[in-house]
Amino acid sequence: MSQTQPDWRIDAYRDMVRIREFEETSAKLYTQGLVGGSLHLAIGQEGTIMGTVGALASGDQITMTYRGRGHALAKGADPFALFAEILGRQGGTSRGKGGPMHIYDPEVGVMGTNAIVGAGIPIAVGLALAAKMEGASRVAMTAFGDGAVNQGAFHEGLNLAAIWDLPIVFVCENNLYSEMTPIKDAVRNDSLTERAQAYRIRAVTVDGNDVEAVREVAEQAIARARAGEGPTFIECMTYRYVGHMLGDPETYRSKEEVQSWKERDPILLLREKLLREKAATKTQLDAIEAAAREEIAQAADSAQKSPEPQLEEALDDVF
Amino acid sequence: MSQTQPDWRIDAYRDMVRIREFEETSAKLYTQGLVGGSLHLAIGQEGTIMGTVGALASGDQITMTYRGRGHALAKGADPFALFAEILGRQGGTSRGKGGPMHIYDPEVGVMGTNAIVGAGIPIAVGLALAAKMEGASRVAMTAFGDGAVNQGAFHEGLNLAAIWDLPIVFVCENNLYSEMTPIKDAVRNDSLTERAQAYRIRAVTVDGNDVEAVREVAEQAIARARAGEGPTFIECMTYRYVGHMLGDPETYRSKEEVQSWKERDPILLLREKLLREKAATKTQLDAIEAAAREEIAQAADSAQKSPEPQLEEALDDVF
Amino acid sequence: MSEISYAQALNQALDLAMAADPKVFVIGEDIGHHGGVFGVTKGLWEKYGAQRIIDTPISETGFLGVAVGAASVAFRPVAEIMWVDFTLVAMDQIVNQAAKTSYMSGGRVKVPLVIRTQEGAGRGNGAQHSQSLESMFAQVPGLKVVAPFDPADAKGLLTAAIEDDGPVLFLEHKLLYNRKGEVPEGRHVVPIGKARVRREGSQLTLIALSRMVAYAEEAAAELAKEGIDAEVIDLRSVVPLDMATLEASLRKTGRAIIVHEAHQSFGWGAEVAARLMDSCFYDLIAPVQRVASKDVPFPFNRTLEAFVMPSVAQIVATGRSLMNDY
Amino acid sequence: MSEISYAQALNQALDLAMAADPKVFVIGEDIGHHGGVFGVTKGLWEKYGAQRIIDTPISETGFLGVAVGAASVAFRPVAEIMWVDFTLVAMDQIVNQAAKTSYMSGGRVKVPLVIRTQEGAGRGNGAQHSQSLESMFAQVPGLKVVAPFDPADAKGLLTAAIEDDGPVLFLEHKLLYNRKGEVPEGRHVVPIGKARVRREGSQLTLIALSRMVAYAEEAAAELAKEGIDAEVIDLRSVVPLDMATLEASLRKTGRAIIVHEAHQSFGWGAEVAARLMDSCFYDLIAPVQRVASKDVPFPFNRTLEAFVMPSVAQIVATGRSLMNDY
Ligand SMILES: Cc1ncc(C[n+]2csc(CCOP(=O)(O)OP(=O)(O)O)c2C)c(N)n1
Ligand SMILES: Cc1ncc(C[n+]2csc(CCOP(=O)(O)OP(=O)(O)O)c2C)c(N)n1
Ligand SMILES: [Mg+2]
Ligand SMILES: [Mg+2]
Repeated sequence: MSQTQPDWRIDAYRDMVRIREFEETSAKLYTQGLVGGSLHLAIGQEGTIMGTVGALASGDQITMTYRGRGHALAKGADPFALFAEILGRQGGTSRGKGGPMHIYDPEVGVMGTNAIVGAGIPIAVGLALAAKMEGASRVAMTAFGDGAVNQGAFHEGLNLAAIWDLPIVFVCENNLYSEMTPIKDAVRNDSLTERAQAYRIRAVTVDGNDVEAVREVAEQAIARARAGEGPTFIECMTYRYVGHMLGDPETYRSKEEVQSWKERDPILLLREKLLREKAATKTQLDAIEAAAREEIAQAADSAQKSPEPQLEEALDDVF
Repeated sequence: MSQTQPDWRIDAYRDMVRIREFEETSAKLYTQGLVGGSLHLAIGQEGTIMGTVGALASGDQITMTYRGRGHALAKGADPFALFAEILGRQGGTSRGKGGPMHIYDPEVGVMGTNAIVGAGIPIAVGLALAAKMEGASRVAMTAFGDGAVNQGAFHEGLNLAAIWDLPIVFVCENNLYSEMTPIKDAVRNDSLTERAQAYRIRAVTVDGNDVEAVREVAEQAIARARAGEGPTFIECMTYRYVGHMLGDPETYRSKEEVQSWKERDPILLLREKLLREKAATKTQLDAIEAAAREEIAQAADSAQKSPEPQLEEALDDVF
Repeated sequence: MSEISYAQALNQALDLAMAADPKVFVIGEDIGHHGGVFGVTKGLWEKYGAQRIIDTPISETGFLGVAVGAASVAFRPVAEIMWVDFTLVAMDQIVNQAAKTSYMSGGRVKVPLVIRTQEGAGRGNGAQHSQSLESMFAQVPGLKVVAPFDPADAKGLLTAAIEDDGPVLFLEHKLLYNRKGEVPEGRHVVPIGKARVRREGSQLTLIALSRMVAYAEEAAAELAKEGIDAEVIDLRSVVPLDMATLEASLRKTGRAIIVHEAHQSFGWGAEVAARLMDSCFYDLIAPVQRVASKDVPFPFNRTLEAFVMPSVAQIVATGRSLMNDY
Repeated sequence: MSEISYAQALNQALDLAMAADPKVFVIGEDIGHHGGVFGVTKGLWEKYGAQRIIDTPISETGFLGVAVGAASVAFRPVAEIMWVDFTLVAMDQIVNQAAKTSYMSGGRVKVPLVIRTQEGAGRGNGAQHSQSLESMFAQVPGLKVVAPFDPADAKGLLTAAIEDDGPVLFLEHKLLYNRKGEVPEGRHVVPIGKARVRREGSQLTLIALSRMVAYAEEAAAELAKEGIDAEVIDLRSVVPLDMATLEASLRKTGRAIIVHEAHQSFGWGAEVAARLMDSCFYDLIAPVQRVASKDVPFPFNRTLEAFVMPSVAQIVATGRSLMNDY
């Protein structure tokens, strides 16, 4: 089915583990009171992230949401700089002035997470327009939630991408909830692909916890975009294990529901498959995990020891 | 096909003539410099207006656009008060403070034209919500252009109406242009019904210059809304003979195109049909036209003679 | 009277208004079963049902438009915009629709709409979740703008806002929800457009809004230790501005400091200063001063954030300099 | 130098910028084949093609977002919002995105975006098409805000705005497009943030913006007949504010009137007044006055509209009273 090679799956496995580790470590830092504001974790959604962002080339660019440190990691951001940012340190991706909801790392194509639902979508369309105007082969991707499809910016952005045939991939991370609201209260659709088809955008739904499946549709979408064949919308069915943000009492869903998704954990699924297909040994995967853990722990540690910005820095970068 | 009676067609004929007369007289007043700002006429779109607004009951409510004096007339507004408004007189529907783009006549269910594209759509959804909350049987209708479907407010409004199953009819007056932009440059769709279906809203396209055809689908939509069966979207294919606003140089379309639409003029079509089917005689229709002309001329005349507001009135009605 | 929190006081106002008038309903995101992200609507969904506590998709333009429409036919919606920063996706419905409908209709269509939201920095929420936008709304004719500080005022002003026949922007503060205070039981109304003198003083007037009232009170206590007698006024409403109360104070003290969390430049403090200069020109001993957020987006880092925000120390230093340098 | 209109001057600035830099493009509604509803982009579509003069559907949030995205990767988009009133459907992209990106990214992503739009009343366009919103944008850290009055400045400031590395709100005036003036040929830059003294005077300073500069000049001529010597300053930029020029004038005259079409309350005039009080406290002979639009939406009726707007007569009367009463 997939023409991809085992090697990328090993890399994807490593990165999924890195993302999970990063998120879990962030949660600990937050619980210790070291991170300001709110923290929105992507734990459980790593398959979707690596299937989509992982399929991009290094020159491609992304925008995403407050739940987007994992995407930044997948795109090549340095975990130290990400930790430093959520800790508000000078070495952070935004020198500590952005915070967890505002991650930018233009050198690796991370053009911004966004704390306004939907707002990153037309911005990514602009990245795609820029690529097309330059005649460059790069592609834009934007990731957003199931709730974002009800925002005006989604609508306007998708139509512009459609009429201008832009090289962009829309990734809808359908985790069944927008904050505490279940998707059935927010839309009438059985599938959110219906929303994209309204603009005549090619659209597909995929199991977001099956990184191989996601990767396959993402590769096709990216290839088409690169070939000048316009946008694609991918709905990835996935789930977040943690609340909307840390501290969410989660009264809107049952423990059973959460548990049932954990049984289809994207990391677990890939691990089992790699072992089943003998694409990797348990020892290999354990070593990968250990190395990832070590890397993330060290990054967090260095970040905690790194300096805060100077007061005067609050006054620059305004314009 | 239609279960409607000949009588309504005679009334519709009268009202279509009244609307056309009103618009043409407005154009004259504007050309004389008596109307401020811009004036957007609905000449050519009377079939759509009477087919939809004409099908409403008196307790029903509407919102529409800057091109909406005809809708107000169809809903029962007094032509004197409408002329007085566009002339900025005290006897105007808004005491001369609103102007042609801001027509309100709540007693007859006219809840506002709007000068912001798309903005009247969610407002009408609110009228429908209010009807539902009261348990009233009234229905809301909102009319907007083909260009409005690309605005965020359209998207958000339609989704809310859909998920809450509200008693509302969305009337898209597809006159093929938004200002100077042809529809093919603004959307990829062959039919704008695709846009409504994205929210799982029932949608139909109809010949907007065939008032009977429009009326039939509008009656069904209104009946369904009244019965609690939710919203309907009606795309009416129609055309404006005059430019977007008076003074538009109309370089974006050919004289031939305009002419071809005039051959399918909604008033002409209905007139021919009534005569062909012997539902009315030429004498009858001529008398109706003469009376309509007379009524409109007198209304315009009285309005021109009516007083301006007092200066102090500029300071009231703020909150 | 009983001691309850600001959030509970708001909840009481909503509850009583809904019980008294079937035309009142609440609409917003996650306000139903969840009770609102700051807990203000807690228990109302259970009591009044999903028909009157209406959860919406993430569609601020859509549901504010809906609220405008319902208000124009005599409902009294209370729309909750979760963070004031999100009003920016729905400004057209606020500024062009809600605020102008009464005027554009020659007074024939009224919009008795309350838009509740919360603003303010100090929680490390970053640039898109820390703004104070009251000065933007204050510029728009047709809107009233209130921002209570103490729990009793929160209840009383929300009640007044719901009973008002025009649109009211009701600005809560994310760091006041847990603040406790004595709040009258039963229906309690505080008129919109009335400032409140919280501490009398003869030498210096501190004019503050929302959470900054606490800063002003702290600063006044500090200044008292230095022998400077400051009056503290909680403005409560930005529109209409209660100039009579401010002028009376200025005529007495001759010196004023305005404290707000909105950015200093082009903020509401400038309007108050300009009006006081005009009406109290010969009474002013010193120019009216402003202590407000610096003109930069709010940084995430907490130390930087505090540096950008007004501080008690700044108010005290400014007060001292007004006394010594003029 | 040649005598051309304000619209033509803007057109020249766009043309020259596009010729000089392939990263400059223009995006907006009906700007291509049609040349813009006020004719500013006339001929550019023919010259630069649909790839660089990009017509859009009615999607202000969409295409401003697109412009932010393209600007963040080093393009220099000039986005046209047909009427300033429509910025309200796209405020999030302006205030939360364009204005804050540089700061939120720690300076790593710049947004060299120009948003051109037109404002002002006086044409009977009614409440939703007559606003002057510069004071709203001025409050937002990260945005520069300019509003040229004369054609040469229109060209020079637009060139500066396009060359600026951050977002600039560029506010034209619907009743100035046909105004003619001498405009330098070729590339012409007027720095953002510099006011311009248009008439020197010793007794009274008139500070105005955009079309109100013409009113101030007329008023100065009237006042001269009465023996009152007024200085007229065209502010040109609201952000950054050129306080040095204003203060120098005030130190000389001791009296000032600020004239703007934005509503008086909470308008930019308040900020200028507050700053002048602070920096020129002992130089002020009289309180700084404001002549601005009354705090009501703009009425349609032309007589009422003129009554709501500032007038030359009001400026003259205010000037007279400043001379006589203080
Ligand atoms: C315009 C706007 N409205 C509301 C919010 C508050 N908010 C933040 S996240 C969120 C839910 C988003 O849900 P979804 O799009 O499904 O993404 P998820 O969080 O599930 O990844 C809401 C309502 C916001 N940030 N922006
Ligand atoms: C938000 C907004 N953007 C732009 C405009 C300017 N404008 C007024 S009418 C119009 C075209 C509308 O086209 P359509 O929706 O097809 O309606 P029609 O005029 O054809 O009836 C535009 C772009 C506006 N009024 N509001
Ligand atoms: Mg979700
Ligand atoms: Mg049209």
